[in-house]
Amino acid sequence: MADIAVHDVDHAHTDHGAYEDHAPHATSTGLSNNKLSMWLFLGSECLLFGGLISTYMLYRGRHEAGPGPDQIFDIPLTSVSSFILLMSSLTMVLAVNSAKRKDDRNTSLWLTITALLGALFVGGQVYEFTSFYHEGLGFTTSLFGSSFYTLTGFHGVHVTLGIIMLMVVVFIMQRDRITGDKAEVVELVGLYWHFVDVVWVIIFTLVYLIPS
Amino acid sequence: MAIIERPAAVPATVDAVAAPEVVTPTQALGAFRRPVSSTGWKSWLFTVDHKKLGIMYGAVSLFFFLVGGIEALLIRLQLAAPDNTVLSADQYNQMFTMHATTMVFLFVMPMAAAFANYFLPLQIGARDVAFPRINALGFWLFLFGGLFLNSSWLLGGAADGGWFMYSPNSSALFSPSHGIDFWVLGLQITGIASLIGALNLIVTVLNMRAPGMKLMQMPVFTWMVLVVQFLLLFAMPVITVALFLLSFQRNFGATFFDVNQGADPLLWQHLFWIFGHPEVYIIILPSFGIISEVLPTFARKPLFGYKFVVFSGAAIGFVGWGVWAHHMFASGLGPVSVAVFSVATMLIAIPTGVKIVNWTLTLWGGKLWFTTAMLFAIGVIVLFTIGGVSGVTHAVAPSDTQQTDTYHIVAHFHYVIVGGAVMGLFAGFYFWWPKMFGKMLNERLGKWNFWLMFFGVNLTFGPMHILGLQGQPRRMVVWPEKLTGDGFFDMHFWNQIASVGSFVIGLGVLIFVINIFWTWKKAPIAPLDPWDARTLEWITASPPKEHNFDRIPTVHALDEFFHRKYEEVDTADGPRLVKVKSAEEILAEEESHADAHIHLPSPSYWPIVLAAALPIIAYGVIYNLMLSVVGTAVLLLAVFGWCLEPSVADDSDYDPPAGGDSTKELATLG
Amino acid sequence: MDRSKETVSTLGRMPSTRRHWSRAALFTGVGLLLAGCANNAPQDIFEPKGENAKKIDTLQRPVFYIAGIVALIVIGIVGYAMWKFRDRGQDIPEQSHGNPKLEIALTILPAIILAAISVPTVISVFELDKKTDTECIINVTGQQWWWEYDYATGQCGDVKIDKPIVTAGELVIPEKTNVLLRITSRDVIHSYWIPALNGKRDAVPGRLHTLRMQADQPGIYTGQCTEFCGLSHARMRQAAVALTTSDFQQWVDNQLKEYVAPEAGSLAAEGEAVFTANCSKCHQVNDLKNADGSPVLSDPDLYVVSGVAPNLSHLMNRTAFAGWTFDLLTEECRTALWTAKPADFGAMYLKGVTPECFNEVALRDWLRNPPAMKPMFVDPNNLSSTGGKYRGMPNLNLKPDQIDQLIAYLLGRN
Amino acid sequence: MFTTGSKLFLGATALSTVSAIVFGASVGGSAGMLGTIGLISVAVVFAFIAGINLFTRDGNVSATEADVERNTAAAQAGVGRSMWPLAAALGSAGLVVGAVSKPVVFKVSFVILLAAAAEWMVQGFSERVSADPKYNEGIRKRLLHPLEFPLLAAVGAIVFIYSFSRIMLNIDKDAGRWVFMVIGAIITAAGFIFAAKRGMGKSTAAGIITVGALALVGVGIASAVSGQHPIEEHPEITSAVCLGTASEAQIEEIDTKASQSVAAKSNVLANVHLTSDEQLYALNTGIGYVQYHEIMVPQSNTVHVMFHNDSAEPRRLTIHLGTFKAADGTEGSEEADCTTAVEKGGTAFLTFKITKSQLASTTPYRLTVPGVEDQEIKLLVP
Repeated sequence: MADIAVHDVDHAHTDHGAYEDHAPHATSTGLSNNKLSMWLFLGSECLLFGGLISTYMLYRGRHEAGPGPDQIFDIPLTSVSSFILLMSSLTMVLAVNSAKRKDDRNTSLWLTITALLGALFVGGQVYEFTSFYHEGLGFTTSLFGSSFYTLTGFHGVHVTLGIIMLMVVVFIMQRDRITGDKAEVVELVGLYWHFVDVVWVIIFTLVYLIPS
Repeated sequence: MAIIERPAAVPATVDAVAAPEVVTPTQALGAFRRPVSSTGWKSWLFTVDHKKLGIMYGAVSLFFFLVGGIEALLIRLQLAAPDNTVLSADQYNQMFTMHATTMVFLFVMPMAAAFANYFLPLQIGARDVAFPRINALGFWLFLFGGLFLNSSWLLGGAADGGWFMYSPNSSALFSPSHGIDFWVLGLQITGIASLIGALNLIVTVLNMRAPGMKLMQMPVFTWMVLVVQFLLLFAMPVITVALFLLSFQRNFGATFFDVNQGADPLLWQHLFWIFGHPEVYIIILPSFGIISEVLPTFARKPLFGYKFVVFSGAAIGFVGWGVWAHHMFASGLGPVSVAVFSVATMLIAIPTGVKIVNWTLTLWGGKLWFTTAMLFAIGVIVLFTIGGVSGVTHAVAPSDTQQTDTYHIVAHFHYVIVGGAVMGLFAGFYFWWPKMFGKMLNERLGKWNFWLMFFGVNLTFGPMHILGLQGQPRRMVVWPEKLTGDGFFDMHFWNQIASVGSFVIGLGVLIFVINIFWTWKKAPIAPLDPWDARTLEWITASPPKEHNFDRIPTVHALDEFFHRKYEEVDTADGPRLVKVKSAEEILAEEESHADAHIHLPSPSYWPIVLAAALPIIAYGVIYNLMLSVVGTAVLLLAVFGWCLEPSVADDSDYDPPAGGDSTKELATLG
Repeated sequence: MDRSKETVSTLGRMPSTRRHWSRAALFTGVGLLLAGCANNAPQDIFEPKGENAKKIDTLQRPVFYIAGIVALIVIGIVGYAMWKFRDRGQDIPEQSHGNPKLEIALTILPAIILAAISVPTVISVFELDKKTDTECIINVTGQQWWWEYDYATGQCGDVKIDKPIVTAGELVIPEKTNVLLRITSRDVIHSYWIPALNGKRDAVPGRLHTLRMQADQPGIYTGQCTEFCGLSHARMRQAAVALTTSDFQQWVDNQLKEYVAPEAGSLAAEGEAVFTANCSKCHQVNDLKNADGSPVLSDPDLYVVSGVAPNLSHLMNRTAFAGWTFDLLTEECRTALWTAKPADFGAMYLKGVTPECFNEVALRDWLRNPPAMKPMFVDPNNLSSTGGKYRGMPNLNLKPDQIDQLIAYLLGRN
Repeated sequence: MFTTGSKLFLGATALSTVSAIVFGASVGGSAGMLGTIGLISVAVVFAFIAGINLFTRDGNVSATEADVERNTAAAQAGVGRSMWPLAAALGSAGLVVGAVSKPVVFKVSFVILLAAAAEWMVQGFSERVSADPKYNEGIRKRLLHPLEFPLLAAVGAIVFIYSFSRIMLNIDKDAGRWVFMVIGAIITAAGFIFAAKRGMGKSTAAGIITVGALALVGVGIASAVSGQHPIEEHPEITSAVCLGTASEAQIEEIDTKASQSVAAKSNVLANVHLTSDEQLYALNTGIGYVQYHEIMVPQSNTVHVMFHNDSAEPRRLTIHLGTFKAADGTEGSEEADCTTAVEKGGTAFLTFKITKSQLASTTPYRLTVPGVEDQEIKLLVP
């Protein structure tokens, strides 16, 4: 239904720096500058999470005070939230797909669904943190606490930033024109989102599933 | 009250009839008018031009070089005599911490970034980097991060834990001043600069090469910078994690390095050196790249074994990730790890050796022209070889347990860093100065500069080999009279020689500074191609025009510029190289085929504003989180402005507004 | 020493051409490296005095030679090329891009050299970590800014130790015995190093590292903390003293002997009271009794971050104090001890600090104001980060007569 | 020379100046002081306003400046509707309410007030930019969208996340998992349905999603008010358990519920073995061939020992950490720590730090295994 597609209305302004300007310059690699830099950035992020995960793996059994991982982890709950995050990767794929087909309606829709699932995941994490805190595991309680909250907190912040990015893309698609290649913007956010998901799969496996 | 409703003045250029209907947008937006001037101080403050940023990187790094140098001289003054009292123990600890931090993070790394920024686009035939505004942001982050770091001197003392900042000595219990907080946050800020710089340059090299330039036709300097950027890309996040852990511990009560909670202090060492060892190659490879440009130019023949040099550079970058624990041979890793890392460390000597061999063979059979740049480059070969072979003695782990943390190590890495990296950067100064400023640095002063530095380096760091082997440990504010040994050539003697040597180096650097001023004020305009150079950057005007190339060159060969100048001619005695065109002729040809519409990115306020927000946030973390809130507001404002800004200025932003066809825009996200 | 002389004279005759200069630089470099073994510095790493250090020495000497020769050859070739191929107006050379065969050969050559070095390296690494031939274990604990040694009960070589011994600064070991140090730290990372006996090993809090120690003959071997550990890193020293088995037995007996209270009414007896009132909060003197007969127990964990202070029961059996930094012996007596023949060393060492050899000035200055002699974190107005505890010894503001009394008392702690 | 407006304010200035003088001269004391200062301030303000009126010629546009006249706000189309005055009013009200009730209300109101002020200002500014409303609206968007979009997204996400986490905290733990899964499934399913039903209007889809999200937020707020489900307790090892003086039930609870995770701590001081015939001995690290029955522990040193249980029964290793007099001289009770019960063939770490000399304690420091008689390892702390 074309009538519910994005209404590119009003005003003379095409300037939304962050979302525009993929000048179709030919590049030496054929990848656009933006996409290449996103890949590189994600490569760098791998090392960031690598460092945090190593820290956690070293410290997960160390809790002179407070509860240990085997006492507080709620594996069924985290399995559900992991599943929800994985579903959001699926919906993200659908969003990118729609964007490539220039189906603005469904692009917005799938982006929104992805954001909602992401928010649900973070909501689950906030719940988890709150209940852990009540059960006696604070950020400063023990090495396990510090490294657990730091690792999963960094991941949660990444997801939250992803949600904000998704929503902004939706808003802009609704309210403003995105100049340049719309599909690429969605694809860039998608790359980021998949990366965050993959990191979670690793965290879920190493932190929750493999007993210390 | 009818105060604020006074209408804007009528713009002079607007058509008299149409104008009143619609006031042009940027006038309405007032402050959001983009800066556009290409002269004056504003053109520097808001520039996104890689050449201007390169020069500013260079100037600021040079300033920090002098700061770090003064710290070094104070250290050597303190150590000139046994049980000396020039500095107190506390001051001394701050001094050597900040000397290393300044030299590594605020001089060598950004100075390499200066050359990379300036010459990388020129060497690959691009008009700018991929993300010019991000490039500007990187520079300002570096500057503000460096100033933030050094502001600790005035705010209760600088960091005093050594540049390696081993825990738990870096915790608030053992270092209660804010020095380490400044150090952590300052390095986070400069770290962001390095990271985004790396992204930018990698994309630039991979995506923006001139038509025809294959990867294996890139100048070696570009190659080495590319390897360095990959190292940065993967090393910076690791130190970022380590710094986060430390600042969470110091500022928010986390327990990462609290031994009473069962923490393992070796965690910090691993994280630090996983970053720290690639960092060594981050420091040295740009210099390798520079001398790989200088040596062929002044030997009048191509680099011997280009492919081997490139691959060995990449191999160093790769193997460099597997040797970090050789900094920890005495840390108690256990024999298996020690043996593995010991062998891996020896392995990395092989590609390094390949480079030395290739440089030497580049000289072989050449027609050597001993300019100052060439002398510095040869100085690198000599000094780096000495530093390299003493490195092999540390790779032998049991031997290292005797040498580590003594002056023998200090000698080793100063031969590598001063002899290898810094001398290479100086070769770059003398080689590229005419390209950057259109004037040659004085060669006579240059020779003085070289010999004083070369002599000084050997005089300062040579004796440290002995001091270390005689058992003088590092990082000691005093060394005692009773351990000096017997005879004339005791520790006392060698320490004095080293101190004298440091002032000789200082004199050499002073002459360099004088040379800069002399060149600035007095030197005549340099010829277009003073060195009969080989690579693409010399195809441009000196200094290069704002848009670098009038037309984007098409590349056919390694050393493209040389092959445009020279052609092989058959003579009776066999083939001979004959100069067929001068640089001036080539430049004139390029100018006559200039591209019609050249789009350049416009200057922007936002990089500097965004960069300024981070130190504010950092001060807030140390003193009061409310300040961080203010900083975050500034940050948001800057991001906001950044997004608001089209990557190219509206015509009306020009003052007076430019015509429609003027040169602007290189459309990018950054 | 002769080698280093050569080095300097090379420097002195600095030739004028670059070729010669680079060669001179080379000789300087190599000469400097080798000169390390040329004079008599106490911590010279080329003068091993025990089995482990000798192992390292036999490994590292050839490496130094190979390194020197390689540097020599490379710099020689560079120098020769600089002279041979200088610009004499010759044609621009052929634009050759290299010679892969030559390069491969020149890649393999260093690889072979390094492979040859790596084999003995790996073997030594494992040999130096061996723990199966241990004859004596001693706990070594570092803290800001001194070392504590704890001798466990049981056999130490041929000597049986009945009760635990706690001492500081000077490690006393039986000669020709495989001693295993178990090194750790109470606060920050330190590093234990006696160059004549073995390489370094870091003392990392929360971890226990081992280090083999063996001395071939009696003598005193100095060392230094080699991991940066804060304010007084430079004044955290140590020594290992090797004694013959019988001398070691005597030393152990002395450490475990009964406490002898000073004669009532003497200056030393007044000193005992001063000690009990001021010093014993942190410093233990074994078997010291209160007036009511209860033992005087130090409680350093209430006052010091590391939770310990040096045990002073036998202070005058050591030759230096305060992180083994300041001499208890006069210059003359110290030199005599340090240069004593191995056969005479034991007897001389076991005498301890006699009144005639006592370096009273240093101890007096120390008691007057410790942080003035050795920077420590003891400013009472600035202890918020440590919760009021000191890192080091604060100024106790002792009066001159109290200092006199204390010195008289401490002189009896042998 | 003087405009009408300036005359008025100049008059007012003169009047207040005179009153100030009169008041100051007639009324003494602090009241007089305050009053005089107030009146002088009033006079200054009037003078200032008079000056502005003079400068702007009362804001009257000169008849000769035709262009300017067309561009004045007065000449422009009426301004559009605005929600910001209302928001500002609500914010101010909330500020007052917050000041007397809860700080959080105050803070939220403050943020609302700030946002309203900013939006109002920009709107006011943009509506006066030119005579072209469409263009003006464009200006407003250009200025505010880069700020509004991310902030709105962030606020929306936070509200959603917070609400959901409150629901999870409120309902039963087991039910929570199901609710979690069901909400996830509903969202995903909704996506597929909307995507497939292209006939459905965009606003319908958006409406349903909004209603759903609002419902979640509503339930979330309700949940936050109603509180939390009971918190699980995690027992920790106590001296009583280690010394065997605790009740069977307590010991049982510890053995089933205490954390079994062990840290792979490097470099233990000693390995303590309980043999199959229930003999206890220690192997000091570094000297493997001597079985020790007393080990020296440096004072104030954090020490790890590793316990190996080769006996048939599950056993724990207990360390007796001494008995000390309290500051007032009363006799304390013995302190202890221990590992969890270790099955045959299992290992556990015990970490401890002894800060006092053994002479200070009335009971000896030692390692024992409860249930195994006459076996101990003395800990020497001189």
